[in-house]
Amino acid sequence: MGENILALRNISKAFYGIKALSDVSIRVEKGEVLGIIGENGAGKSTLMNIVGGVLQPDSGDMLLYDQPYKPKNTMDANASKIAFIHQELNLCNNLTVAENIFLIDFPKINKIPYINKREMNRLAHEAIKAVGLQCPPDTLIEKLSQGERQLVEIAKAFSMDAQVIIFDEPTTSLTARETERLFKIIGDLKQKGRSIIYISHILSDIQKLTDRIVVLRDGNVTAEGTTSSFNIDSMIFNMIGRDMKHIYPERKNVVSDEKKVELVNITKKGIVSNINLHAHEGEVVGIFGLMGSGRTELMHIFFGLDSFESGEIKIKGKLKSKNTAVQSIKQGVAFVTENRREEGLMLEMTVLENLSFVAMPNLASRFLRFIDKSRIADKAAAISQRLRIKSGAIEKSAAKSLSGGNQQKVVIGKWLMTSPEIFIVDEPTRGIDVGAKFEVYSVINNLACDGAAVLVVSSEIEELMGICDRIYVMSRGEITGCVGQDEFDRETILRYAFGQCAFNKNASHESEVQQ
Amino acid sequence: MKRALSIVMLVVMFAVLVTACAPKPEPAAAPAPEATPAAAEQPAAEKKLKIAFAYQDLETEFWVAGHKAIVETLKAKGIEVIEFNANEDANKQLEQVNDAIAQKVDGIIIIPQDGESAVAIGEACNSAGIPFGVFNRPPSNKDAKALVAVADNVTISAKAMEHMALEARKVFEKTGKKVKPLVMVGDLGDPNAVGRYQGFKNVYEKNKDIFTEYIEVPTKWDSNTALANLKSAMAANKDVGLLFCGSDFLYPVIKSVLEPLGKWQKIGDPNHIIMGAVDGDMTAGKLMDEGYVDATAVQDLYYEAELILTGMLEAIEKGEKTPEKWMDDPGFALTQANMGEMKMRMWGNKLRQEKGEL
Amino acid sequence: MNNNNKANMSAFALKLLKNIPLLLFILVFVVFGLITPVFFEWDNIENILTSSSYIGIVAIGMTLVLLTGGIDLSVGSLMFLSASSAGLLIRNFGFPIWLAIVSAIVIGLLVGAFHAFCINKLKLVPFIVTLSTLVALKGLTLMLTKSVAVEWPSAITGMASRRLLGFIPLPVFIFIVIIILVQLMLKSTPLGRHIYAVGYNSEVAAKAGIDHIKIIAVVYILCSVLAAIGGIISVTQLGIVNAGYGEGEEFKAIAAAVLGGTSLSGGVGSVFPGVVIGTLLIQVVQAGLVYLQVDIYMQPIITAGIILLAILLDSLRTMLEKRLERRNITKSCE
Amino acid sequence: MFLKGSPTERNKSDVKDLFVKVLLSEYFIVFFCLLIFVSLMPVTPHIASRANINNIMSNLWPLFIIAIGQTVVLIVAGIDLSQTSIIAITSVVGAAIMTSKADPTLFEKSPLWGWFLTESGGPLAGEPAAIYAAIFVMILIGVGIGCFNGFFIHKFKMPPFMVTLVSQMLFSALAIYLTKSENIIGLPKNFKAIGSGSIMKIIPYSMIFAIVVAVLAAILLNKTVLGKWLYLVGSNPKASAVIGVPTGKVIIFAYAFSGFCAAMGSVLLSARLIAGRPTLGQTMLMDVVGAAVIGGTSLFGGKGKVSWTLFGALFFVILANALNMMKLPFYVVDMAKGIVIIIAVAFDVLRIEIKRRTNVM
Repeated sequence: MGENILALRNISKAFYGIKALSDVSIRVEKGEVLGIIGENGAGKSTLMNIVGGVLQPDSGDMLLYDQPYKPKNTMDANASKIAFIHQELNLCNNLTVAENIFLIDFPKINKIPYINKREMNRLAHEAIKAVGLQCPPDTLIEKLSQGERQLVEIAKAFSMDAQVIIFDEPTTSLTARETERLFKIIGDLKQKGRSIIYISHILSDIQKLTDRIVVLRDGNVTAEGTTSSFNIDSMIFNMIGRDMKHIYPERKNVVSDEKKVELVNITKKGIVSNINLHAHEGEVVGIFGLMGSGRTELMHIFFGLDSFESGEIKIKGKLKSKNTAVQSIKQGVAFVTENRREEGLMLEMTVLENLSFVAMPNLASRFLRFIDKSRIADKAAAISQRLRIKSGAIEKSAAKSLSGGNQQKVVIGKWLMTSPEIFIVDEPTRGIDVGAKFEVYSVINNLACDGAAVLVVSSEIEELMGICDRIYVMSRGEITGCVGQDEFDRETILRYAFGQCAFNKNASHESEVQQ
Repeated sequence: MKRALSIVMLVVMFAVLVTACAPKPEPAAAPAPEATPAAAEQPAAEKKLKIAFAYQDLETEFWVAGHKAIVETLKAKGIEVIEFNANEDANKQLEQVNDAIAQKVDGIIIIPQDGESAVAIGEACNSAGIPFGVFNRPPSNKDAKALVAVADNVTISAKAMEHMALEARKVFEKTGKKVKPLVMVGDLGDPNAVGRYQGFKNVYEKNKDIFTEYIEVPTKWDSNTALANLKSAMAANKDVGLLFCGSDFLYPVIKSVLEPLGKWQKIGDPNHIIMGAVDGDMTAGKLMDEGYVDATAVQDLYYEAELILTGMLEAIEKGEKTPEKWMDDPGFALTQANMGEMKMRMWGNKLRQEKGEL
Repeated sequence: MNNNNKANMSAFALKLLKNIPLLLFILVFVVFGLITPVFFEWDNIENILTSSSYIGIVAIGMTLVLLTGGIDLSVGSLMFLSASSAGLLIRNFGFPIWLAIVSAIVIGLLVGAFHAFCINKLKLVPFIVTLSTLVALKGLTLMLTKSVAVEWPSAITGMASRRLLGFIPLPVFIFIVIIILVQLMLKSTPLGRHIYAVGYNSEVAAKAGIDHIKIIAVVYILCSVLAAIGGIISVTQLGIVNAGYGEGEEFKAIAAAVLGGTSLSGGVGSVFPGVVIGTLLIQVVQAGLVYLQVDIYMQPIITAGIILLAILLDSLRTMLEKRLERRNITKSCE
Repeated sequence: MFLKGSPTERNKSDVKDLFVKVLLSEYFIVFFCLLIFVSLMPVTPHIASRANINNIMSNLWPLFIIAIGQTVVLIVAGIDLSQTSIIAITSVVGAAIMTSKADPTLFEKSPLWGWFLTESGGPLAGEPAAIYAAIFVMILIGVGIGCFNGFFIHKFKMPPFMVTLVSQMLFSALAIYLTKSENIIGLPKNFKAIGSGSIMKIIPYSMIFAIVVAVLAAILLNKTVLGKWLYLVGSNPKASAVIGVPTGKVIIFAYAFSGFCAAMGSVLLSARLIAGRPTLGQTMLMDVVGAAVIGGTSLFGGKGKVSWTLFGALFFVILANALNMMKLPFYVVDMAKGIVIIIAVAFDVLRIEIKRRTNVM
């Protein structure tokens, strides 16, 4: 057993009387990667916020190098060389890379409050070089990709010489290549004797990356041990407290011959070219592609949130006359967007209200379009039951109070209110935990069983292989392959994803796969 | 519970409103309990008169002096004055007068924002049966019965400008060159400003033979705007020979523009610009004494105040509810030519005398 | 190839549009100058600079507040208060001029501190807080002055026409000093960078360890102090403070700041060239219309039109920028 | 509840309970108005007189109507600073249509002179339908300017504050230009009745106007799809676009509605002053926005109610009336007004804070 850097002893924390953590004790050794897993609400974030100084524990204490460690705020934690990289990056997009790295402790000239820019950029350059970020230190953050921004956060941890670095769900918005790079950097950090606390829902990453794992459930540690002592099943068992037979629900849908959707030669200069794709009644069709391959853009075009230059869209055999969202909805298309907080929900409003918005115009009176509140409420209650949305009274609890999985169900539910026949689902399980994922998969499966055509966009190959009947693969704005269920194979799909443009060196260089 | 409580409150409020708005029963039939002592009191004790004074604003010395003249005279007579400042909002003034009517004042004097609002406000006073007086700005028609004491901006401005044109003619005859006039126009939303501008233009049209095209400088009655625009105008037109300004309060601004250009000179100096403005405040008085300013259009503020107050008190005494009388303040132009006889009739000079400056 | 050309052209258009306030400023200036050549004379340029100085100083303060996503509607009333109280202190209490000016600035500081208190501690919306002080400060000043104009000693009005280095009028000099100081503060001090950080997202800034409460306080205090200074600078030119003084200056300052590219939602904006150009643009238009002797009824209509054009072009820039930012996905190799 | 105590303490806690309840009510501002009103009754008994309450009411309606429009715009996360100029320009044009006399010496320089406005008045002078036509045109112009604002805000993604500030400058200048500063008088007698007349001397016409607009707005906001869309666009425009809300049209509608309300307000104000005035309403802006915001409408969108605005407007009107009644020197009136606004808002924030805490428990 290595040397303990950080030890948490009997930490408890309650919010307004509700226990978030009770008597949690964990330790972090020097030079190890400690994985922390658990469902949403298990207390992972609370625990890390306590370590990072954002929250203070109600009871229990922490030891850093065997000295009492009581951070009152982020700055205290930073001063003790503990860095916390949040899931939602904490960067100011209107400032430069260097400024973000030194935001709290600018290098000054002779202690007068005048920033020594040359020194700052030099130090920043060193820090970002160490994490493999290649851009001038005076680049604005808004010009960087998500992955690059994450590297800036790590560089920040570097520059403060952090000994313990906490990563909270770092890969949710990273491309595969960026993820790979992140893992390499984490490996390097470990080599240098830094300790890493790594929180993730992606259990395969945890397995690959960590030395030791702590499993949390309902504010308690339910399991702890070396990574090799766990397998995925035992991790899930400890997380949800029961066995989960399958990660994916059983497929029962029947694919008919009727084409619900057909895209013919859809082209928009610079975005997508010559897209041909179709989906049958009762079919779940996956669309896989690298980050930036144009999958989300294609879905936006299909749904009418963006225009296209040539080609045609047929829905149930009928040509789509006007390419607008309104028209799509009219013809029975639903779009569950990838960013549910920003594009899917009205966080401040109630679940009922969120469920009612899509159907509202349909259920309104023809004259002056008055809303029929009782009909909407009945329908919403039915949907909420059908999807098993866990919330308080739907007319009272705000959408923001729900867990990620339930929020996703609300987003799907609001579309169900109009009983659409074609579903576009973009990254349906991003940032939600294992149990909730299964439920979302089941919902998708059931939709297909009821005869809908479902287009699922995802960057997780396994997920698509688990729930789809057919997978299209996109690369650089084109469809490069289509794989049927019997041919599902990681390698094949990836090969298509790297594109037939592989002869182009640039293309392969820039290609990035998300796992 | 909360909801119920607020609904109850609302119902109560509206009940109060509706009962309050309902036509009042005849006092004889059902005298309100609190009305009895008041009614009994009235004949016994000499009731203190209450007069409401609603003015549009106190932004310049002119209005301050007018306000002071009225308020102090009333107070000296033992009359209670209720003041309202409308901040240049005619509608607000109407609301304030209605407030005053609600307080059952004995008389209402206003300095209206403009003639049209004076009519509307007057009609409100008439129907409430409260004597109504208008000070300084005439109502635009006689629909409302009112005591009116006013001067005509166009006429008095023209009077001052006539003197300036005379001076300009002298210059023209001496040099043979046409004089370039400049006019500083006030806020275009203010009828006084427009009237004064009109007075200038009337005289200008009559004397086109000695004037070149005139320069307009918008001031919006704002010192900073006036400063910036006058500077620009003076830089663009270096040969301005006559300056007419809508109000005396801008003299400090004019001075700070002309002085660095070497054009702030006394009469007689070859660089002197023939200058005149409207109001007749202390600054103007001083500048005329010193010989910088040629003419000032004066509204006889104190005279107007006296006219309106006597009229009002007479009416109240007689028990007239809607007195009607039009009292003209002829106004005059104080010029360098008539300084001897007219000087002390200008209210600015009277103020200076009070202060011991004269 | 065709595609490339197009991309280049939009990049060029973007570059042009990025400097819209500056370009528009130059355009307007040149057009006016071509019509009336006297417009190019130093006298006029000096006039424009002097007239811009006070509102420019106020607009700089406003920019600081806007950078944090707030707003200060009270600057006009505060100018009135500071200028009047300094004048009264000199005239009625025999304060030396410097002390009176310092007192006026202290008054600004107190008002700013009051704003900061209400916004930080009472958690009130800046719009409402400063709206209330807009009304209250005006009342306070009228109470102090009894609505009578306050005259400043001529020694001060003389100051305005004093030239430094033989050609820079004092107000312009102070304006330039403030531009340099605030520019340095914003670009090169931790405080300045923190203002941008808080403006981008105060939660992010707080998580990163910035004391955003302090930043908000500093910004409102600075804005009020600059408004007080602006008030004094303006009176050194006017020599007198009337009761209507300062009305509507808040909108002038906001317009100048926004014309200079400052965003009302915070985090974006600059003092130089930004606000400075914004202020000068408005003054140049105002002066030009007087030079050209445009019908006085038409002048405000034209001014509004030019401002509309400026913000319209700025919006087009943002839209174009967004479009160009979208990555080219399809292969360009074919 | 969190308040426990022995029986002797119960009385105290009941009072406290009531206090908390009043504070927590979303209609808190009504109680605040009532407090001002009642506490002034001993000092200035006139405040509760029939005439004064009539007066308060008649001052309330125009402000209320205009503030309703502002509320709708605030709900879509915008702001409309141009309402005052809409009031001015509609007042001028409406009056020009129905006036029966125009003095040539005053108006001959007006660009309307000759073809629109002549010595015998406007195009519909003396016609019985003139009033209706004038009101119709006023509303048309108000809606038109609102669409102008909405168009620029939606199409070019320009900040509402700036667009409406510019159109405030533009249309105010235009209103003054149209009559060359003069007020237009000679309006039909019936028009005057709208401002000061009443049905059977109980219900003033202006109240009917206001209630009609308020009920329309309330139905719109609460009962119709469009109303919900306004809230959606205000709280999350991106998500609204995805679910098929025509965000552009909704935004334009909000500004058009604001223009409509301003025009309706202009009808009442013009009728009260019996003139078309190019400077009408110029100083109302702060009261209008203030009324909406103090009622509880958020400046950041997605939140607002007609009833809240009614109470906000009531607050401003009662405050002004109370200050007028107290016979204070004019400068104290301004100061007191500013301070009372801050206090009211501070209470409001306190209320929300307490509510949040009790809710969480």
